[in-house]
Amino acid sequence: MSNEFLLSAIIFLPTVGALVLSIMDGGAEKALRKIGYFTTAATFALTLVLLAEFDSSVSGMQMEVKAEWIKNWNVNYQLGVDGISLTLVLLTGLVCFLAMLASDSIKKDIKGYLILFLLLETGMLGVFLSLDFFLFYVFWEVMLLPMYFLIGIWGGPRREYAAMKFFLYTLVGSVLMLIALLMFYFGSATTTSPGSFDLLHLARIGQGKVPGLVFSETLQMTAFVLLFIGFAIKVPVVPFHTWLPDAHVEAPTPISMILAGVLLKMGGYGILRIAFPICPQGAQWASYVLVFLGVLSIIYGAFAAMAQTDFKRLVAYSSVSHMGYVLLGIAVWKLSEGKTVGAEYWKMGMNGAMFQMLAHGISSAGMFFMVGVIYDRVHHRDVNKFGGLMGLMPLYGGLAVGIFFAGLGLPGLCGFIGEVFTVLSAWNYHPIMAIISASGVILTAGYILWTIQRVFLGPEYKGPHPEAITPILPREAFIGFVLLGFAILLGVYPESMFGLMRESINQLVNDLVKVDMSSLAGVNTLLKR
Amino acid sequence: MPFSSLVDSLMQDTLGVSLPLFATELAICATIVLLLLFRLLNLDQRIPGAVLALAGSIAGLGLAVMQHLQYSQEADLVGQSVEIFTGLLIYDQFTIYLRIFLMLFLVLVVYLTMLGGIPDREDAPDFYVLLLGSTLGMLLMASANHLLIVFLAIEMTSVPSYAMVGFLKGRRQSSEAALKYVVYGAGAAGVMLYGISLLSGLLGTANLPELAQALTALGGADSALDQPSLWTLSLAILMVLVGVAFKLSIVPFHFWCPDAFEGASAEVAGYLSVASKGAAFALLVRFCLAMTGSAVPAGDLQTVFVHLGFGIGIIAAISATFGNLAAYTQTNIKRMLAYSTIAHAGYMLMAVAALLVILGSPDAPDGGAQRTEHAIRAVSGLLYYLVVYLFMNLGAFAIVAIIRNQTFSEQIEDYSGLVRQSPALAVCMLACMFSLIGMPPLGGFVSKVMVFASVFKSTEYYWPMWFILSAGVLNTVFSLIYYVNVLNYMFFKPPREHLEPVNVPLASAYGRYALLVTLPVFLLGVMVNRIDDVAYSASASLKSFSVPVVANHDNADPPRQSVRSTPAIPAPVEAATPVSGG
Amino acid sequence: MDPQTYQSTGEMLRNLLTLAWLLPLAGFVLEVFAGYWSHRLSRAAAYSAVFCIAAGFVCSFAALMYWGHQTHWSALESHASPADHHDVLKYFSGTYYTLAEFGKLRIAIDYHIDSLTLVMFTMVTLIATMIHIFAIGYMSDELTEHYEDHQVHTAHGHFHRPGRFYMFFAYLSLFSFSMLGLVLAGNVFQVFVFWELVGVCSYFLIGFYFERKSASTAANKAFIMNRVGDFGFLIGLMILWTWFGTFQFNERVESDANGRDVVMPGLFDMLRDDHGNVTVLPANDHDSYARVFLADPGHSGALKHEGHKEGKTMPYFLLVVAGLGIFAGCVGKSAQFPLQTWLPDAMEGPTPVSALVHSATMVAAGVYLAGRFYPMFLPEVLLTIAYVGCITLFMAATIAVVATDIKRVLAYSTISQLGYMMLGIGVGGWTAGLFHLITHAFFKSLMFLCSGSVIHGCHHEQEMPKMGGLIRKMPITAYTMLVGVIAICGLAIPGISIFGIKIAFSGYHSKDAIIATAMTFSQLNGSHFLLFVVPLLGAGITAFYMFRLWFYTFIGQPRDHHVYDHAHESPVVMWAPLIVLSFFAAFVAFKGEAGSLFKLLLDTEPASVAHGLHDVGLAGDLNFPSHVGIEENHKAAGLYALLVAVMGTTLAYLFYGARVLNPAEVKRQFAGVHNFLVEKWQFDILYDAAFVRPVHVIAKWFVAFDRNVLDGFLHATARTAVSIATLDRRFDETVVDGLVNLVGNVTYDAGRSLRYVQTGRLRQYVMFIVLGVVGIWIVMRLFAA
Amino acid sequence: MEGVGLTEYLVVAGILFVSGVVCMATKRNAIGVLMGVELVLNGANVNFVAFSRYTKLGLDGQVISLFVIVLAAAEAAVALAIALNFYNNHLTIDVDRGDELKG
Repeated sequence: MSNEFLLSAIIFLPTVGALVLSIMDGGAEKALRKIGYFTTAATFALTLVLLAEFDSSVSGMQMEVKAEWIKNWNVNYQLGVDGISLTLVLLTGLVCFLAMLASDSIKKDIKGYLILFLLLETGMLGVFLSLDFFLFYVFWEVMLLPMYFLIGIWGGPRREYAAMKFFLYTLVGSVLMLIALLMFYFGSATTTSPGSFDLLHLARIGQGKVPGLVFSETLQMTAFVLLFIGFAIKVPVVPFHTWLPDAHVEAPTPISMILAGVLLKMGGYGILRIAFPICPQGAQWASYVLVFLGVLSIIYGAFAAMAQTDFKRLVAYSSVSHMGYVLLGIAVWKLSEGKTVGAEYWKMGMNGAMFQMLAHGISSAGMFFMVGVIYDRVHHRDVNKFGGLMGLMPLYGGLAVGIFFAGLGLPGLCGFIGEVFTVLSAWNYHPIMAIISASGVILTAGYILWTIQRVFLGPEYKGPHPEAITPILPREAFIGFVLLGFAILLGVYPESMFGLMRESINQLVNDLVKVDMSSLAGVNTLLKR
Repeated sequence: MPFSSLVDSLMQDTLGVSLPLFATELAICATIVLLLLFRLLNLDQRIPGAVLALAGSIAGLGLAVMQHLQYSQEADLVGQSVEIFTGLLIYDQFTIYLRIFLMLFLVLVVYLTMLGGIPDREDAPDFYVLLLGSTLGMLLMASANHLLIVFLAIEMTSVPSYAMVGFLKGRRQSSEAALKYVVYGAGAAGVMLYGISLLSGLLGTANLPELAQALTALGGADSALDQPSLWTLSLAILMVLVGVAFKLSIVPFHFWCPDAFEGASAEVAGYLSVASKGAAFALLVRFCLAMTGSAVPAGDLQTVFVHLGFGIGIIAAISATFGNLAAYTQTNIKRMLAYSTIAHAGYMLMAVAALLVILGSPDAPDGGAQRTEHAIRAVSGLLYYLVVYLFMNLGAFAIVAIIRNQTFSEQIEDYSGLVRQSPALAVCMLACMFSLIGMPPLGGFVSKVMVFASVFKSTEYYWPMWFILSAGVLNTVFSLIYYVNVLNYMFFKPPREHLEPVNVPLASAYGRYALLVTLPVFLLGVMVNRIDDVAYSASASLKSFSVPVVANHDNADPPRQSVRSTPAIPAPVEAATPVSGG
Repeated sequence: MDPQTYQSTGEMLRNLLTLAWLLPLAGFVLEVFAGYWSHRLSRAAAYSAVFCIAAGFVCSFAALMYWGHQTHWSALESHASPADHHDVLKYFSGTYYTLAEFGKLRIAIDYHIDSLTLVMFTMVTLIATMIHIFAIGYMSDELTEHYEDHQVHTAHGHFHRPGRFYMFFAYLSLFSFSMLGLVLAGNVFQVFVFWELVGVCSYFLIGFYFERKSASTAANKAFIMNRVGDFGFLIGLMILWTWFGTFQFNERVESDANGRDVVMPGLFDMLRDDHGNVTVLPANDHDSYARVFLADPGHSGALKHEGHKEGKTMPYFLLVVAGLGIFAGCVGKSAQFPLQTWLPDAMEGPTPVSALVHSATMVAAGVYLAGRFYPMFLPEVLLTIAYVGCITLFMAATIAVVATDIKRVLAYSTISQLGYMMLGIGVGGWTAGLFHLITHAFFKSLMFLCSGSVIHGCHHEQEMPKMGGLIRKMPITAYTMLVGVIAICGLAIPGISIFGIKIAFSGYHSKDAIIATAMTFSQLNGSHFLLFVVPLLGAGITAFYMFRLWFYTFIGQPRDHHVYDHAHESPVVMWAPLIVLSFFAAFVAFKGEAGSLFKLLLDTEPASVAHGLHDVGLAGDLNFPSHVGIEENHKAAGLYALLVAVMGTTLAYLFYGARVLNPAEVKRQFAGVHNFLVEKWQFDILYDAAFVRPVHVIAKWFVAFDRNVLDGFLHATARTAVSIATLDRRFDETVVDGLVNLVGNVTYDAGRSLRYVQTGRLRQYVMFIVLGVVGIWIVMRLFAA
Repeated sequence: MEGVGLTEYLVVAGILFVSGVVCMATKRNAIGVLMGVELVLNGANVNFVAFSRYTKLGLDGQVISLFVIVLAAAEAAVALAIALNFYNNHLTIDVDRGDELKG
């Protein structure tokens, strides 16, 4: 398949699946699920084709597609993929396929569920592949609608509140992004050429590569703050995170797998793709605050997780803590007297952050799936009322402990690489912050081991209807093995992912380092002391 | 000028020039007359009034579309505007755009009422006479060029609608609503008329294009008129705007709207909410452009227009916020949609505010070369918003009407569990609601982005417009709550027992109608270019933009408009040779 | 050695050791799924594990022999000081694959083989093989479908579960893989990776009986304690990474992309020049603190410091912090003071685990790392290591005296011996410390296995007061235990040396070396005399409690007839390893310093590291003993140690062995000696417990100190953490969530209040028209004026 | 005195307008309110005629006033019909009683 159709095919294949489903009648549950499996599997296969055709030595965009959409506003249907977005597209393909397999636990009106599921997948893939800010924004919101209904209709007891809260938070974020979008559009308009939404062009302007046209410092700072808040809600960074535990607790298992596996990565991806390249001065000015928020998220998330009694809420807060590393890794941009110091450590931080996103995608999707497996059996999630699962369900126990240890950051599994690389790169930025973030290692070990002890170890099962505890089904075991396998692969041989993303991220860092930061030096030193 | 030559020049002008351009309105008049005749000769047993009305409105739509095609064929006609009926009306692409808008809407409403069956067989002709009469008034509003026509058109629109609101004679609520509506309307009309009288008196002319010259003569050259008369002038302008604000249900003058909508039937409420707003906005744009005129106002008049623009912006923000907040606690769906129309009127008024600020403010960024371009962009955003608004609102009201016909209830709680009974209808309502919020894949988002973009551009002309923009953006978030609340009931709650189920399969007449109305909401979200071009050329052809901006001191010629002189009264048609160029 | 043979030996060694390293991993993968391909009751898993580790031992021993043959056993010729044989390149290093690359920064999985690695490989694989064989017997009662666990009381009586025989061997294989990986590691990052892997294996093994609450809590405690150490380790890593830019130990020549060979400087080469000294620029005006000179990493090796002032400098205190950080990791892993409370609790795990993990290998990893990382430590750090070792050895020894559980005694003795090793390294005796590590591994694992066979014999009875006179029932165990006890106490027959070899077991030589080094160190710098007195005293206490243990369990009348009647000798599969280990425990350090083991270790001692620091330390000039200095004091130190050991032994014999004296009553007579031990205490005369009580009090004080101060600190932090967490959760729910709900409610109330504006009364509406117009008009006037 | 000028007419028109508005706001009887409307419209008429006489508005003013008269009639007719319908349903034309629609 010629590659300019490949990207569009990847994005819209799920939509085609959804259309096919909408035509079929709701009764034939078996056939509906088969089509669901087939579509997600085909999309995942297409992403693998994309991987095969992707040339990892090129740092710029590949397979670019640009077609005119709205003439008067210079909006184009522009797609492209590079190191950063390729890895996330692969992750999306994988997690969606596994979540579809895990969707057998959904029983009521399958047809609506599958249609919304596939639309959600289209939204996510669209966000990762679009290079036009307007198109990015449209896919960003398209992903919002199905998510709202998936939580709202198939969720737990407090689903309306959780769905509404999720919708409100994300809408506030995206409205702020809208203002930034307008700022860039009108900022990039000159008397001769109309404003543009093309992210690459905007990035060149932001980095002062376009002669005669540059974003003023104030514009960069305000735009960065707006964009950061919009993306921080998605990451989630601590002050904006309260929607995550509710959304996770109420969402059905496959949806919370996707929510944790892919949706949280949109925030990080947005910061990497839009906020940093287009507003380098804004990014540098706010880097201190970003690092602080990152570290705060790590510690806050860990403490909050320790205090939870609801198993899913605990894993949700662990996601907040793990995503804190991502923000930390991205923001370690040290500047003194206008020159970047230790750019190599910043590259390491960025690569570590990207890897942490992938690793967290796999480990947290795994953790939620494991919680889901036991929830589908005993229908309660009180951590203190479990126990002895290792004895009753040995294979499930083994897989779950393996995945929880991946979450804990055990070497040889995926969590370790992301965490340690970001922490190692933080020292160059600010030693005290690095030490605090390193202490996160102890807290994480604390609450995860305590959870494992309360849930898996111990003599017998203390919770309600113990007779429902049956050994793990082959389907569930398959999902567990795939996730654990990827966790080990990424842990033992991270080069597989680093190789793909290294060129693009180093290119991004080199571009940002070249941006003249002299005017900012004053503000920065003021802020630091 | 002997009387006979005056008469025959008048006849020549009306027959030769004006009538052919007045084709759509003529078709509507003919239908009205036929309806009344059929009623008189009680022929309506054989041809029901609805079919006749539908035929008439389709004819009108056809004529309007033909005029549009005629315009887009001959390139030189682009931007040409002809004053018909000796200057009372003006005929340009803007008028054609609104004619198509109104006629399309009329066709859809008539078709809806045929399905809905509000006017039963024997008083159908009366209902359609009122309906078409009101639409005729709106067509006049869209092409008003004289203060008399302004007042006449508004009255012609309002009076039939008073009757339509009270059409369900038996119901207490509709009679109460009608009474409130008529008294409020009359009061507002009175105030407006008094304003018009003061305005025409002070400026000495009632012809819209000449208002600008009179104004610049009056204020600009700091002539004898001292400060107090300038203030009476602004009071007069305000009073005139009251009439328009009443039609738009803008905050201080919106009181009639919730009660009238709740009292009236869903079809009439839908009609009022969309059509009158469209025509009123057209009138407001013409009135504002008439006042600012093509020249960049000089002297202290500038501050008046910028402040007027900013004032309108503040009112727009207030009405948007008021509309959104008040809609929170509503239990009746029509009342909620009434507040939603108030909110959307607020959003659209922001575009007008931006227009005024862009045209009026002295310190334009990069020397004002782009000023007309931005003004045109603001108006075209408004026009695009109107089209999307038509389908959104009509879709919502149509679904309310369809459900009312089955469950006889308009309470939001009674909508629970709709998705299980008729999923197609629920999905259509979902599309309308999310478009009203402004979610991207749907038309509402594109239109909102256009309006916010023009308001954003106006912030560069006059920085306080930031408050308006942030209010608009904030309101988008507020509006989420009550729209999604309706969807909560529809999708999440189980169906209520005491109501027999709503079954409107996609294949039924109602289902097809709902689909017909909601499909464009999707299309307008994706295929934006078609309508956007038409809206752009329509707004570019507005009189003040097309007249050469001579007086403009840095004489930046408008980018695309052909320079053309307006035919003086009563020059015969062939004399109006368009001087094409530029 | 010409480069060509160097290349081939390097290849050969790498393959052999990699094979030895990866075999247990293959075993682990095989055994984890043993439940499927083999029946739960079959010993197939055990046999595969034993085969893998035995093959590993054969490979590593072959590698050792091959290495010796290639270097013509040059290491073993006697030579004055290690400095002069520097010319022979003594290590082989290379990379398996790169983990990640960021510009010049590179993290990889690579290997570093020198004689220390070979010795450690052989020791670990040998001991592991023995313990695997022993475990087949010891864990045989897991081979049932319904294993009854006495210590777990569920609702309905004792807890029944199917046996988990194969899982135990899977964990053991995984542990051996990680331990060997740690020893083979070529950079400190890879050490950190396997550091935590070893930690997780100990977590699984301690928590093997995961039904028991105490076992899972102990496992958690062990892992979290290790993680606290790792936190320090991570900080050390961070500093090294930021200032040195590399993790490699030694320099390595790599051919980069386009064929040119690039010198990849290791950590040691950057810090120390060819002669091993560190150049420190004293704190001058423009800089508040002293800075250490580092060779420029990009620079070619040859042109290091000679006159070259160019190259980075880093703050002195930061390098000290880095050293302390890495040492913190060692403290966490080797259960030194203050992170030692987890080791006694780790006895919850089955005895083979205690033998392999918590005595011989894992806990020794801390000492191994301290040894491997030795060149990076500055004098201040070495001094801290010494003092920590000193405190640990004394405290653990006193507590061991009081412990009644046989495994706890051995646990505290392990901590004490580790203290010795740390002290050895701290005072500059690099070879002495590691020498003791090797010997200790043998006799301590021997003693643990003996205690295991005793416990197995007495049906899981661990309390010594219930044992006694078991020598008659379990002669082999008793005598092998005796060999171990003699080795650890360092007893020997002075003066007589049959054809030049002193009659003494390995413990004597290694402990002797440490005490000699400590003696010379305290002579050289007088203010640290304690570093000699305390270990000497410790040697005595060690002898006392070891023989007390031996007499308690094996000699005299049985104290509990029920236990005595049931006691029986363990099967052959258990006592065979005991015999082998006792042989090694006795003769591994054959001929002491002159022996091959000591020489092998001496070969890899970092060149003249100790005196490279002489005028470097800020805390006064510490001069470290040179080998020659130690040689002279060796004889005297040996005599002192022997004297003290003999005293301890006789005391233990008198109280517990011959029981000729009633310990409680006789102890009162020897109040003098004990007074010396507990001088702080006001000695109130209570007839029988006069001197036992003070010792108990100190021990209990230590135990109490452990339990409430340290554990308390741990629980306090946990409690504060939980309270912060609940506060955090409440804060999270009220403030942050509250804020959101507040905004929601405010808008909702605003909405409701707006309803009242719409009164529904027509006249009020009409009034609003005019009021509206006039109002706006007035506002405009005010606004415009 | 030079007779009646433009301002006097405006004053009369103003009085008419104000009284009309006050009547609309205070009258509780629907018919009274409609009378108020008439007063307002006629006030505007007086204005128009005065302006056409005294300013260069010319004939337009008078044409407008003619139209206003016609429209006033039409409006009154419809308003009275609605008031009648209101009476049929509420048996009163007291405007304050019609407040079922509120909130």
